[in-house]
Amino acid sequence: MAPLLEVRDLVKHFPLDGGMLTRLLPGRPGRVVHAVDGVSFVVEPGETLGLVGESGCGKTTTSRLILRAIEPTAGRIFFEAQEITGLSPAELLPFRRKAQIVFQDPYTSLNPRMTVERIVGEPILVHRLVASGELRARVRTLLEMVGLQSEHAARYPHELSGGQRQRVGIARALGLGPRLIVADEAVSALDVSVRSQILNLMTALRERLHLSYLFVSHDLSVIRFVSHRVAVMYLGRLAEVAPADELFKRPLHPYTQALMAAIPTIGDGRASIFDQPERLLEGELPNPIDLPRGCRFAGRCPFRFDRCAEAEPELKEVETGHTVACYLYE
Amino acid sequence: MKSRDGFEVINGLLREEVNRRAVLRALGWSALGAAGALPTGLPGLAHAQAAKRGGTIKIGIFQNIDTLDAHNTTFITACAIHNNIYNGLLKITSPDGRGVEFKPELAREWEIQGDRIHVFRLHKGVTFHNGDPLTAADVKWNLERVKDKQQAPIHAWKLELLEAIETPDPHTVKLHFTKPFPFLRVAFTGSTGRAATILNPRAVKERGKAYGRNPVGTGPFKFVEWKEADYILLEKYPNYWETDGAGGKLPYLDKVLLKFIIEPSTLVAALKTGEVDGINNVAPQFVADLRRDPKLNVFTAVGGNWRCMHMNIAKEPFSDKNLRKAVTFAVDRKEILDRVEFGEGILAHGPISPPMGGFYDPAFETGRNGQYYDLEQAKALVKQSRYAGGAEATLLSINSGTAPRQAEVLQAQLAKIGLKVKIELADSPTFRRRWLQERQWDLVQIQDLDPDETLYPELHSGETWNAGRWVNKDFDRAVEAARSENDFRKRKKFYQDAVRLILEDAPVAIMLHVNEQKIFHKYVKNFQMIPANLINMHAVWLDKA
Amino acid sequence: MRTLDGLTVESPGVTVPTPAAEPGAAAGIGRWWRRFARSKGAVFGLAVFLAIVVMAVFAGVLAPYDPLTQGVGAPLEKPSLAHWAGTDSFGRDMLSRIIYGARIALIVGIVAVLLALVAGVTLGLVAGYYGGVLDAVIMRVMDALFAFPIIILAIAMMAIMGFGVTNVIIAVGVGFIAPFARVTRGDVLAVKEEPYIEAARLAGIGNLPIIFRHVLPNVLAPIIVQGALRVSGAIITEAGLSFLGLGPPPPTPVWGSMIAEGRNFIVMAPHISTIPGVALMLTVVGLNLFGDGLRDTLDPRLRR
Amino acid sequence: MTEDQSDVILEVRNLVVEFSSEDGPLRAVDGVSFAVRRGEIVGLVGESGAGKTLTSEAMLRLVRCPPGRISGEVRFRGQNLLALDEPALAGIRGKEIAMIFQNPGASLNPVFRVGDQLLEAMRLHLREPARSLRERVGEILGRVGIPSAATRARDYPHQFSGGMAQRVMIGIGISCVPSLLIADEPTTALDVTIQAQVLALLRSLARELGVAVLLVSHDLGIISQMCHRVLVMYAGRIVEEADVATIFRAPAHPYTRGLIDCLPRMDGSARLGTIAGVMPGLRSLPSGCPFHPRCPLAEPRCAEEAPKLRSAGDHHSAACLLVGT
Amino acid sequence: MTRFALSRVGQTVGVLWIVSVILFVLMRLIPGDPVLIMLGDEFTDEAYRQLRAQLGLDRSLLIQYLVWLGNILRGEFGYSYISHASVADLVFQAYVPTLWLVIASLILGTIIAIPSGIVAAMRKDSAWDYGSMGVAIVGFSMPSFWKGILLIWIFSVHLGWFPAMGYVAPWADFRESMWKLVLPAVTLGTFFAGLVARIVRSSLLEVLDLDYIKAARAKGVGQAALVYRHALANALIPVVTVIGLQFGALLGGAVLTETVFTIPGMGRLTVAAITTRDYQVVQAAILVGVLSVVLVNLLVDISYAFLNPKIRVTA
Repeated sequence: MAPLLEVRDLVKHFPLDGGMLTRLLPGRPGRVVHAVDGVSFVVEPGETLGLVGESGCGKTTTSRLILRAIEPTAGRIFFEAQEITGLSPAELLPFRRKAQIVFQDPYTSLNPRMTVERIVGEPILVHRLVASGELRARVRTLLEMVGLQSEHAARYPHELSGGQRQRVGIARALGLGPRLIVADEAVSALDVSVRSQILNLMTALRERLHLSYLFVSHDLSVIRFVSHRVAVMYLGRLAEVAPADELFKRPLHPYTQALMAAIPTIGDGRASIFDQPERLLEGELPNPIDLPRGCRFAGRCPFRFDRCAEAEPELKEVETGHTVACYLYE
Repeated sequence: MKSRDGFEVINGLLREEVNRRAVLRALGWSALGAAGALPTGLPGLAHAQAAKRGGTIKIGIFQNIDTLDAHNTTFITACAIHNNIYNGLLKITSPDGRGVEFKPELAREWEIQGDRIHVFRLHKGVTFHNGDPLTAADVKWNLERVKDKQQAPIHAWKLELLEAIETPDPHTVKLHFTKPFPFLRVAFTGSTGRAATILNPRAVKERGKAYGRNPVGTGPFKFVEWKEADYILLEKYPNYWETDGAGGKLPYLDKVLLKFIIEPSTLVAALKTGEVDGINNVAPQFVADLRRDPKLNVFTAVGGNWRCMHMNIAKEPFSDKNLRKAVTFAVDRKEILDRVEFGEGILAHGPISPPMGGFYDPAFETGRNGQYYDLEQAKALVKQSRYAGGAEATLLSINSGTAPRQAEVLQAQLAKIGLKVKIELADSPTFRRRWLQERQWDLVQIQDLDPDETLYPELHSGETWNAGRWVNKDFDRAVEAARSENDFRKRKKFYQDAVRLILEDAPVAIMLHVNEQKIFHKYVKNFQMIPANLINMHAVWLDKA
Repeated sequence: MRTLDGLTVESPGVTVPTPAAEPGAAAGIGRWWRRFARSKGAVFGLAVFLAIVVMAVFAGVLAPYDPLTQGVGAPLEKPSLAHWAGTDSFGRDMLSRIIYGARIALIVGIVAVLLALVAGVTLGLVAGYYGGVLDAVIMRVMDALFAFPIIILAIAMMAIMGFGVTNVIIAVGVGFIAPFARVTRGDVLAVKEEPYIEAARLAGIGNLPIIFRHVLPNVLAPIIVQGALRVSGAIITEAGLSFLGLGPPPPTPVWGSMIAEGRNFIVMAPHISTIPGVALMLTVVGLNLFGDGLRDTLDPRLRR
Repeated sequence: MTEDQSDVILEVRNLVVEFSSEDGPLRAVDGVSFAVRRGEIVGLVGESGAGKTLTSEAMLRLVRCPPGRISGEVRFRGQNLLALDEPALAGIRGKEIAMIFQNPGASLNPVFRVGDQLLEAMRLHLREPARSLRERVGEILGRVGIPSAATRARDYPHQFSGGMAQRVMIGIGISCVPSLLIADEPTTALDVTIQAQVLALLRSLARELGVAVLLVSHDLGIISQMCHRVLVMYAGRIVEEADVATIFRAPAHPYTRGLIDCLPRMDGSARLGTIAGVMPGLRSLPSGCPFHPRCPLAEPRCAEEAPKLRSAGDHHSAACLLVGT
Repeated sequence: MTRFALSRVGQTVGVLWIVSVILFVLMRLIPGDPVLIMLGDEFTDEAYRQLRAQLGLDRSLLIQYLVWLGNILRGEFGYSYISHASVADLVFQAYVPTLWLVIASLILGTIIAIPSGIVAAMRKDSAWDYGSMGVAIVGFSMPSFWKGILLIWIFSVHLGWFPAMGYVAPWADFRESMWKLVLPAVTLGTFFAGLVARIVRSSLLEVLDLDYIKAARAKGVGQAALVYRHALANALIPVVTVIGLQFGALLGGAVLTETVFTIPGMGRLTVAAITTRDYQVVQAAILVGVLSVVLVNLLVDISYAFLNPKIRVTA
């Protein structure tokens, strides 16, 4: 069975902005931000792929690239075996129905001047999925599916709580009958008690509707909870991809290991991870404009050796389904 | 020759004289022969009080001017300033502050041989501000410059009839004309006439285009500086040739500062605060108050003008003579004088104003011989016209001065005879275009100078300025005859015929003769009112501590 | 394909209570009003604005005399019982002229601003939304337009089109396009980045519907505020034009023209310029305070 | 208890923060009482809107009044901070009680150099020659882990990453060696690895300098790893207080229990616990126990009686009618 | 910083070019032409055609534009059609008084606006706030010509405190110059002050609400230092932009103020030239006026960048 989504060598470089005159200045080659720098992965039908990484690692850019919200600098994207890179906006319409997004911030992802009914109904109308007379019923159904009542249909976003808004966002995405939902930090802005409601809802929806998720998050515990497989991203590249259980049991990449070590889990109140600074990662993310040669992580890596500075390690499968981009495993 | 001289739009005496041409008047006042032998000294110095010398006078001028090249200005206010810098072969004087006379200025003698040869004998010892002596050659050079369309495109027509210039000796100029030229006395004044204003040839040649900002003349004051839109500063020329009655040197003043103040309320404020010593015209709203001010002398005189409203005969509805006549009766001149000019002027019943001396028909004073206000008759005439049920008309007006106010009054007055008037305002260039080129108006407000120079170009058929397209062959013949007739009595007859024809056919509604004002603080002494809009500082002095 | 219909997804939790305030549209206005009413200035501004509107709408009923009829009183009469605001130099009733003047002031102000708003907002939307060369070209033209002092631009426009209320409106309107375009573009740039715009795009909604349904409603509040503040600017600009002799032709009762005309009567009859001047000032003050109130309550980013 | 009492450096009694609104006064913080002892790290945990931040800011009167109104007592060294005049309070702020905020990037004044902002804090409170203070700037910046501190002191805030800016804020906070540092969600805006660095720094500094910390956070994991004692807030009240081991092992209040259940476990259990609904808004606080509409154990009396904190064991109290019965 | 400045300069050049096009087209759209004025009373159709040809006004608009643009770029502004004076001289002479007026109004306005804006913000909703903001609104609610005329009649004619009109160059007689500048600067400056005071107030209020002010308070910074050191430094950054943007409005306001007070400046020159269709003068005067507006905006942008370390240090 073909993967639902396949991404090959996706690259996105953002040019640093400058006026017309500055571009004419001699001796200034166009500097770029290496937001995504050669990323490949697949998402299978019914699967949740967790994409985890810290801010600035390119995970959000990746999610936008997949949806053709921004144009990749290089690389190809296949959806249901059809290449979608290079399609015109009109040709993209069928794809738009099948791949939808849920955003991080429930406060800004809903048009504040529209009622819930219009927010949810508009995409359905645009794609002419139902006769306009049936729209109302369809919207009600969708709202019920995400745990809202029909009375919410007439409300404006600011009259809803954060969790309710995120439900509306999910309903909007579901309205088109998608196969893939890109959830971009979809629960990061929510409070703990609400977050668990939404996570439960999303898992339930996935099972019932046989959806696939590309679940983008910085929060490892959330990723752990929702994902079948997890891809760890660092500075525009994938560091490690593995089934969730496997990854959390046996993280291979030093970055993954450090990431996990840094998570404050509920302990027994005696020993604190913060009392062992030697276990914590040093330094900060390097500037994605002037990247060091070799492994991007080498500068912060406790295990770095000579080779790391020479060339960028490629993702290699070290066990079935578990790939890692690190020279330690070659 | 097509003389369009003496033409003036209403903004003229509305004290905003953009582009107005000069004053020309009182042709009938002095007989030709009288001109020759007048004394050159300035009048009025036989006062008890001796003149104090020195000081600077500041005069608020209501309008910016264009240039100090006298041969190329189109602004009448400029002429008033020029007259302090230059002399002409002739000058305008006014013995009583009301009427005007034309007298020789730089010419010691002015002799007319036959009807086409004028001989001017120049004063000796006259020098330009740069020291050059004045000679007949200079005069010749100046007249030739004016005659040259390239150099003085605006006034060249005035000397079109000038055939030859002889300079038999350094102080004699002999001019040959192709026809009798009664207009000469007007054209040759140093102020508004401009055709024989004498510029320094060397300065003109040296300075080229910049001359208009660096004039050199023979007048009582020499040019010092000109700050655009701000002021012009003149300074006493110590070697000025004229003397006062007692043989004292002129002028008395050290400096004359002409300050341009175009906002009427500020002009009055500046006069009241003493920031200027005098002003050269004012919005009529202020005059009554200024007259009451004990610190001020207000000189006013009716100008040689007639304010009127032309009707477009080429178009409906004023192709109808009865309607035109109705309009002339519907205009309540008294109301216009009171509401628009606040009494500053007199009612006009015909085109010739009372100061016009010999041309003026006293019977007009009663109104019954000319146009006058009679609403009942106006209504009756409307009934006889094709527009008994009412008509609509556009009134074209310039947007400055009191013109819009007059338009408002006219609108209300004409409404009483069922004429619905729409007022259209325009600034000066647009006004001229609409009026003269496009001719898309029914009524237009004009202020004209006296008839000798306006009747012909404005009402003679086919003339450019006859924008209302009135055609009357008898009228044409009358004004044509008057133009080349030196004999005053015959000219008067021709003009009276012309006026009669105007009144009969009513191409124009005549309304007012308006005042011009000069207002000075009382310490400004010996100012001579010459109602040709002149502000001569030749003999003025300041009685200040 | 699986249908969504008929599926029930377990609602987590028993019910999903909604947060505290649940105002409908009407309650929204009520709340807005309570916020608005907290500022005395804003309420005063609104009152003045409403008074002007009432004067404008019911001028025919309120004005004691015909504003154009000359000689309803003696000329230049001081305020009296018969003529509350005196008479002008043609004996017209000043109060009636001021009441009718409100109508013209409002028409000039509102129509000019609407004109500028429609043009400016359209340009700003296009520039901000599409960006790139289009943006650069539009905005440079706007910069150029903006660099012309409005009064100079208006003088030139009036000279081109001739004098009249309509032309004053067009002249002032053109002068105000650039500020609207700038404000709109700035807000569009911000709104364009909002996730709900991206959501719409990713739902396959076209650019035009996005611009009109999603972008425009969300940039409208500051534009309305800007509009309210500009109305007064338009009225003042008209007054300036009248002063330079470029106002609507007489006998149209326009406040600016009345002040300008009255300035020559400052000695004879000061009330002729003072009374319309005060009317104009009150209106402008009112509109500004009202605009401030609107800004404080409508435009959350500027809320203080 | 008496020894404990002597150790108390700050005691909050019945703190109330109200806001006037169109609908009458809204109580955002409702009768909060607690104490902080020397050198201890106290966690204040709760979801957004619980009143954590207001509580911490009200203690130093940083809440804008009006529209706010603060009442109750905040006793610090025998003085009631809420009764002090502004200059006296300013002398305590930053010197005795320092505070760091959630958004480190926005907490530094963008137009002043970072070093100067640190220097300003010391100049306000320390009577030392400017020169020695200036030297201390580099020292402190180095101590909070800013590489090449002397050079960085001359940089502007926008040249600092969030993590670095928060280190600067911590540096400013400890520059006068206060007795208490209030840290309001200090790492919420930061990435996990940076968060770990900053928290580790905070913990080590607190221990080293003997500074007590009131750590405000919504993250139970952070609270668990950082604090000695925990206060759980809900709808403007403290609903449970216990030492850190107790609260996670044996939470007494149903809300605390629910919160812990909501957390995804790293062991990958299939379903998350949830708490139904959302925290009530200030305008629609329910009667009785504010948690009762969401409480799985709610009884009719919960809607009538507002529970006070009551003992649920050693150094453990909870505001629930069901506790101890 | 350099990059930023360069790109702004590039934009400015583009704007100026567009300005020249708008200006030229606008002027030629106005009915009536200088020929009508120049001919004065000597109007005949033939003379009209002749003079038009002489001035090159009969050529196509594009050619006329290119000729003009070429001349301007070579620094040749030509001679006035009406007064025959050098356009460059006219414009330069008029520029100085206007500049003085605008600068004096800017300074006066700023001196009034900043303290009253601060007071209003500090005592928000107090009588101080209402009072100063009320005065501020009145300041820009009066049509400036009317304000000017009232000032003249009250302070010059009736009280005799200040001169009613005129302009004296400051280097000619400084005292007199300043004395004469008082009323015009008050007229224009109060308009400007009203605007700026309101912006100072709202900007300051906005800044006072920001996190770093709270953080500074938490550090123990006293109220005065908080406002004057921490808040004001930031609040004035947008005010600088507004002041720059208002430069254009001030130039526009100068048109009326100059007319009322008889100041021989750009406004009077421009209006007079428009009413005589003196294309050469209008085009040069407006171009120079707009050029100054654009340059001031450029300077403000750059100084904004300078005041704001975020742009200064990174860009």
